[in-house]
Amino acid sequence: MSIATVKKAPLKPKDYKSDVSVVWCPGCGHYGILNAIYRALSEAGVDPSQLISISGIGCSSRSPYFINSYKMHTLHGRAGAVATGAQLARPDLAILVLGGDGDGFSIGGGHMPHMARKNVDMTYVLFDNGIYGLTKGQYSPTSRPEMKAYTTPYGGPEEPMNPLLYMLTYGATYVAQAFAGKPGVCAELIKGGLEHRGFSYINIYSQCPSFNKIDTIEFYRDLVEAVPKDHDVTDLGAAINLARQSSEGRAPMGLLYKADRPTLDQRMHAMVEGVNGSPDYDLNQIIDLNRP
Amino acid sequence: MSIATVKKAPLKPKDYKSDVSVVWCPGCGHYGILNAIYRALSEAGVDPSQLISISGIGCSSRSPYFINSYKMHTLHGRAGAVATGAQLARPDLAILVLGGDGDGFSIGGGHMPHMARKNVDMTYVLFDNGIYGLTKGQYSPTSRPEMKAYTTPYGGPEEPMNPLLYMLTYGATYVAQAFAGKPGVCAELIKGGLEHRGFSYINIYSQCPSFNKIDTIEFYRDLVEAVPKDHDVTDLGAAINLARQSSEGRAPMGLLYKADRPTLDQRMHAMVEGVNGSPDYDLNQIIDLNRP
Amino acid sequence: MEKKDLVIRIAGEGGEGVISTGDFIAAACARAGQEVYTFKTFPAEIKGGYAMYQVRTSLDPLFNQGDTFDILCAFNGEAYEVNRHRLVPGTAFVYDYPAGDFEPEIPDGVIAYPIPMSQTAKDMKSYRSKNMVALGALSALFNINEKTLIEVLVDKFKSKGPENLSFNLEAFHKGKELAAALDKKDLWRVADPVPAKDVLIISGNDAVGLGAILGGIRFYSAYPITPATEIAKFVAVHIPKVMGTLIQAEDEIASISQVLGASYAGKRAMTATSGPGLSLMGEMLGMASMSETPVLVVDVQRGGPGTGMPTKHEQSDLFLAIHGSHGDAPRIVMAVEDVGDCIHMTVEALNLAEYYQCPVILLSDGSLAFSTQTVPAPKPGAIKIVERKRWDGTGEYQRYQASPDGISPMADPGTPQGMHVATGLEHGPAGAPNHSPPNHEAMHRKRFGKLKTVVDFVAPTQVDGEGQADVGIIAWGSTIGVVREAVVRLREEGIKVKGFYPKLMYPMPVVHYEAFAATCNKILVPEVNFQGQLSHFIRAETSIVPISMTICGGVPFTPIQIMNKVREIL
Amino acid sequence: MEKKDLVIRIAGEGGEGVISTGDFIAAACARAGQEVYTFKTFPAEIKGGYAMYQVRTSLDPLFNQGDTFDILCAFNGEAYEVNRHRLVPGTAFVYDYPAGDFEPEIPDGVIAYPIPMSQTAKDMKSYRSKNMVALGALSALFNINEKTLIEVLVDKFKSKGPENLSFNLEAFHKGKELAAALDKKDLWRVADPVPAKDVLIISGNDAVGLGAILGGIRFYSAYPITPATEIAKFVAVHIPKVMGTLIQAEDEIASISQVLGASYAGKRAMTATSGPGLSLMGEMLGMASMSETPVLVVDVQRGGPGTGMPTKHEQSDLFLAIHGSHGDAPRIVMAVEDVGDCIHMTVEALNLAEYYQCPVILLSDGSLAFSTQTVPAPKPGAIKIVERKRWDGTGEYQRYQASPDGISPMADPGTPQGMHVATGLEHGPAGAPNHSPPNHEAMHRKRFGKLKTVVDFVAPTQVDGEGQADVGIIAWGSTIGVVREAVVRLREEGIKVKGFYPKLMYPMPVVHYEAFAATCNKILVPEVNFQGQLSHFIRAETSIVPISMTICGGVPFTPIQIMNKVREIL
Ligand SMILES: Cc1ncc(C[n+]2csc(CCOP(=O)(O)OP(=O)(O)O)c2C)c(N)n1
Ligand SMILES: Cc1ncc(C[n+]2csc(CCOP(=O)(O)OP(=O)(O)O)c2C)c(N)n1
Ligand code: SF4
Ligand code: SF4
Ligand SMILES: [Mg+2]
Ligand SMILES: [Mg+2]
Repeated sequence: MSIATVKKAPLKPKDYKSDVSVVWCPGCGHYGILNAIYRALSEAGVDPSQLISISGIGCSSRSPYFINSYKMHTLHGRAGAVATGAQLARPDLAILVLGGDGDGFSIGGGHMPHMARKNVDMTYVLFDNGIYGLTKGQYSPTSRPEMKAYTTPYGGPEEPMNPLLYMLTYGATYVAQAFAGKPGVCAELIKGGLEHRGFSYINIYSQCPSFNKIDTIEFYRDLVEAVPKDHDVTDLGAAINLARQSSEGRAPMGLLYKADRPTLDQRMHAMVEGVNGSPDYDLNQIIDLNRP
Repeated sequence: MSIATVKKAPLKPKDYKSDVSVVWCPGCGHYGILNAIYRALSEAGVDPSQLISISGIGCSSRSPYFINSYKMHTLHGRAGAVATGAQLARPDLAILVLGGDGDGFSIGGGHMPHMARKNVDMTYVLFDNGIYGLTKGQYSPTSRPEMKAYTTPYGGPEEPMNPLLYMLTYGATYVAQAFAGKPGVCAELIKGGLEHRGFSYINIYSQCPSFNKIDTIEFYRDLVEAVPKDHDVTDLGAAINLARQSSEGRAPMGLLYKADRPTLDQRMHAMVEGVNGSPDYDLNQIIDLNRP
Repeated sequence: MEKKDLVIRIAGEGGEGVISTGDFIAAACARAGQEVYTFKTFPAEIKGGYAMYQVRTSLDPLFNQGDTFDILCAFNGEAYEVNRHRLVPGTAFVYDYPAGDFEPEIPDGVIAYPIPMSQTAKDMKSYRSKNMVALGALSALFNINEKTLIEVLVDKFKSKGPENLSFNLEAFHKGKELAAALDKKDLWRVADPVPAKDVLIISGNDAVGLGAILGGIRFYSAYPITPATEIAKFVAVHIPKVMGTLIQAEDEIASISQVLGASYAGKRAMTATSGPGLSLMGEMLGMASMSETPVLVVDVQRGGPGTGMPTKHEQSDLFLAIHGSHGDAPRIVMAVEDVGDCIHMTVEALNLAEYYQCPVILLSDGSLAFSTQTVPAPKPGAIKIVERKRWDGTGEYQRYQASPDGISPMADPGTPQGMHVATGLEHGPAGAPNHSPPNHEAMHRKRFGKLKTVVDFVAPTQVDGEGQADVGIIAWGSTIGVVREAVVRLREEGIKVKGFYPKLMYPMPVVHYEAFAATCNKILVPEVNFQGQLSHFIRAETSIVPISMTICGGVPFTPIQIMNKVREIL
Repeated sequence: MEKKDLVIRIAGEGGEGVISTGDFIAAACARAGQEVYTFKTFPAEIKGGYAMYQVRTSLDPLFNQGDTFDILCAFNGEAYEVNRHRLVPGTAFVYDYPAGDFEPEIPDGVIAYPIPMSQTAKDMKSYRSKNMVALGALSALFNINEKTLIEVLVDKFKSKGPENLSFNLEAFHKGKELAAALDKKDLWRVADPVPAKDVLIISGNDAVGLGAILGGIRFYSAYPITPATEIAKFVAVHIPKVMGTLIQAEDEIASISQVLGASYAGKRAMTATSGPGLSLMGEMLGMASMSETPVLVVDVQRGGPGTGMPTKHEQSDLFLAIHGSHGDAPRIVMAVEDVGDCIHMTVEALNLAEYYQCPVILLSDGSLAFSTQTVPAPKPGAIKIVERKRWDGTGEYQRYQASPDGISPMADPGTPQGMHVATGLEHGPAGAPNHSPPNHEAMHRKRFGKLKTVVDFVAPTQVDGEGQADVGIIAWGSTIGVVREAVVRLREEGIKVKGFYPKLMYPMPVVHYEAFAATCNKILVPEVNFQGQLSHFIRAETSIVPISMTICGGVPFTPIQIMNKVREIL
């Protein structure tokens, strides 16, 4: 995020709570993530008025209502695209995108590669519960085929996707993973994402006790495995190898990859400078180009 | 493709030509690809009446008109999704999807992961010319930032994507690359794709002399480099490493990866068998479940 | 008592068993030969929140949820608060007391039956039995047939083990006893059982799923969305039995694309969605128009615009359904009235799509989606399946060849010599691109012209009443059922009213509208949307100048609302 | 001669310089003080194919492309074949002969000027000079001002080096000499130069781009699509100069989403597309309605449905523009008449979006997209920019607070204490979800109600003529220009006609329509689509019963077509 968004006198995590009451089911992993977000915002010192929280539709996508910031609760799958526009319009603000696995990788999957590739400066926290929570339990792109869900009474017919591998392939410049049961880790990784200038992606496993009966809190706890201490976060190949372990039942937790690349707004700014852009540019110069 | 689609008495490449005349610019790489398709169909012995060629919109997407087969010329970006429906409806037929880099990875990019992941049995030939040809020269997801095009008069603001790496990440079970200037290689790889049961993806570099002034035939010729003889096509890690070389100016040409995994239609068929599905199923049994 | 029907409303917190209690009563009544029409509202919240289930039951046919309830059973304080203004004299009020979370004031004339539901459940050491206590009490108080009710409970709980069953039955009987100890002071009672009819009891969404299976679909693709998802749930279970495939696509654009692909490949194919999904399908629906490919989209409408009110009722997608693609893109739009229609019109819609080779949009709505109703059990043998015209294999095949009725035979892929293109570009008879002015005009005439006979293919409208009327009411969708009852009751008051119920929304059966209007002095068009969408089309396509009556609060009309309006404009 | 205008049509193979020849003539005429209105058709093919460029020029204002041409310049046989049926007596016919690829029959009364264009080019050893030879010949034959023409050529070619320039000039002079050797037998000539006006010569698409820049946009996102892409091309060059950003998105859904995000962030933002793209944007446009976020979509209409006829003219997206989202989703829809409108109405559309905080759709069409016209040079100082109402920072901020005019101030992100949500869910004044019936109804009234004053904000319609008329013609979009001329010419015949030209399509300025219709005995509505889309809205929203006149062959009306129809219905 841009540095302008940092407040001088830091706020406490609770200062980032809005007065809309949280509506999730008891035991939902999303609570842990939300608390981690409050902490991360506090630790990164983000000024609420300099932050836009943006979501699509889903249980997780309700999050912006609960955050004290500017916020948009948009359409299913469109959070990232909307956020791209907001970021380019106001590169001085911090942009936080919050949403689910279905929102991000099913209906929103077409936008993901481009945000990452273009290195749009935002922090995307994906609440990965392997299910569609809000619509009451259909399988999502991260569901395991074992799951007998709403539209898959005989089990799922397909392999789950690997969000981390996707994001590394797409060119995200900050890729991390955590688990809602470890709010400290979550907070730290989200804070790192907020502080990173570029497209940050944090995948957070989050149990949905109401509908996902197989990816329980215990399942996730066993699944995750801290990224090795000696892992070099600038080594894309090594990050890819770590990400590939997920399918073998060892999902890396921690920061996998971090790179410096010009952000889209920086490149756009360079174009403005290249043509001596100015708010007072004499429009007659443009008009005159169209004379016969 | 399913074996039922193979004809006993093989046809010549020219027998796959339709009577609609080809409309591309002189020197367009797409000609080479189309000829390779004719050859591949002939060598694989596909019966034209057992083949559906499906495309979206673009210069490349005009291809089905020129092929003697059933065909659908659909909407920009939707070829793969339409093909998924056609394949599941008629798993006994061969499905060939033809389209461009814009069609497949820009507007159609949201469908790609799911076709690959689900291993829908089809052969997807992507005509990769690093540009939008039909709309007269805007940059595409595979354009290099150096390209000053229609909407990028000051150069592109973003990194090009890597189609092979995407497809390996998505879980395609046959991933290959070639160059329109080598129609023999193209034909062989397309034939391999047709014969593979599962989702086959073949990326073919194709020059667009009318609008892409930097990715010339010479550029591509220098770019591609045959896959090493000792490359193990069942080794996903090795394939990923090869694919990553593209960004270093050494684009692998040949078959990178091939795997056996149940196709979506096979899994669907297993469900049908699991419930003793039959065209004569007594519908009263379903009706009766809804009595008070 | 005079009133033949009875309306029982159960309300409480989502998750407390409100829905299952209602379902049990509905099923027991149906087994006892009653007609049933239920109505539910779900909490907008993810979990918890106010839930309501209303069962209307009668020995005579029922067309809607009723004006209000005769009996309220409140599981908690919120249920009481939400409904207290409807506690009119004569209403029976069953509530959790003492030891519930509230202490209601009983309005004059309301007959109160305090039942210690929570307390009894607590004594039984199972919070989950609270609703069984309530059920027992209701059964005893209002003559809900005990025999069928227990049968229903047995069927429901037997799979969960004998302990579970006997525990629930115990709670049920406790409730009965508690109620029996009270003084029955109201007159409400369900009629004694009569021989059960050959009916199903099924929700609108399940009924669409059943219609789809009966209608011969072999391919279904959809993306989950409230309030349409249950259709996919139903189809997913049953479609493999008939050798078909259901796929949950990555989004609605993919669903409709897959449906188009499967249909081209020769299979009957459909999707179902709600407004936001339909908005996304506009481009591909135009492709289906242009390429003359059969596709069916069921749109279970909800409150809009935007994400709107996903769990609420509205009839506001008519504009989109008819006009939702760029260019001149013909389609057929139909709307269901009730759960019976959900079965039969889904079959019909599939037939229309196949026969006319075009997109068909079937509109349902949020209140029907979850309303369970008794409907005559369909007979598979009596269901008529119309296949698309297929090429007979003779001569040279031209996919878009002109024909007197505008319908050109299709050829399934795999047919030797039938190779052709389905294309979204304007094309000549053989499918090759053709942009000449006369060709475009001729093809437009073909695509629109073929729909002229749709009005003869289906029963496009129904007329309720004879002779001349002071007010004619034109209603569509689930509003029809409300109007049917209002018309009967207004006639009882001596008011001359007639009803006109279009099921085919587009192409508009203009002649039918005009003929009806000719017999009415005034035309009233009630609908649940803001703009008066059907009124708009009536004005645009007929000579009728209707009085538009719109509400849009997320709930259906009641008969009384219609009756008041008719009296007002008389 | 009597006729004050002159129409020169140049036709040939795409890539042969047809377009540049036309551009040179148009620019030279404009520099010589003439008004210019051009019309082009592009090949549907990817490369090659039939291309046509028609220049209409006059000292008086021009409103359309004209009925037909006075002069045809054919570069090849196809050009001759396509146009031969329009070679009526009096037409001048300049063609590549001898040694061209065809040998035409010259109809009686047609004045033939064979010019060996290909041969001369071949002699000069450059195929590329063929069109310069033709240009020289046309200049000499029809008094196209040589001085301004050479100025134009110098400006064009000087950047390509002195050799290139002198070579082209040489070819030009060869053509002149070849023509001078022929006998001038027709009467067609461009009027002698007058002092040049303060004009631009610009295409409809570029004009939209210019309007966008002048209208203060700071964010533009679009996905390429024919015939709208040139707008992005124009904007891409200039927007960085005013510190703005253009992004080519991955698809149209992303574009409109990005525009919404940028607008929420406080910037004037827009996209442009054609029908297929607009079909994809329906859901997000509903979100903009619901969240009350300003967005502008320019839709350059093309032939539909489906992929349709991408390079052809049509006015068939009115239904979609007005009704293209689920639910009741209010928006403002406007349509441009000509290139001047493309500049000024883009500014206006941005103002409307900002002021009314809602989606605005501005309809252009395929024929205007590429039509270059002389328009008065806009004065930046005279352009009025209306900003959105912004919160003044006092009191407690509620984003959707009720207000007398329905417009609630916005707060740019970054504003202390202005934190709020933009949401697609139904919401209360503060933005929190609220699904209560009275709230939904109140919010609907707010969102629709605020648009009541739009009709006072812009000049919604224009009336052409006074008093009572036998026929009143209502036209929209580029058809207006055709009607303007037809009206003038019909009046010269003594027929009483008036014109009515809505620029604001929705909300419909009903009072204006009614007032106009009250002065006409009959109302004719010509439009280039199949269904008569504006007629539909007129019937639905007014008491007028119009006579609908539709063509849909991918080409605009001509004045004669309108005149004939008026005479027929008189
Ligand atoms: C266009 C559209 N299609 C479908 C929906 C229905 N819908 C709402 S949320 C959702 C999925 C939610 O799953 P996810 O994004 O994983 O979030 P979660 O609820 O699990 O946190 C769906 C399908 C919608 N709102 N809009
Ligand atoms: C919804 C929609 N948006 C945009 C377009 C315009 N369009 C047609 S083809 C095309 C891109 C073609 O590029 P590509 O797919 O790479 O194929 P190529 O022409 O290069 O072979 C675009 C943007 C369209 N037809 N439909
Ligand atoms: S449904 Fe699942 S994801 Fe949604 S709030 Fe409940 S537990 Fe959480
Ligand atoms: S524009 Fe480019 S891609 Fe299209 S036909 Fe011409 S050379 Fe080929
Ligand atoms: Mg989820
Ligand atoms: Mg391309």
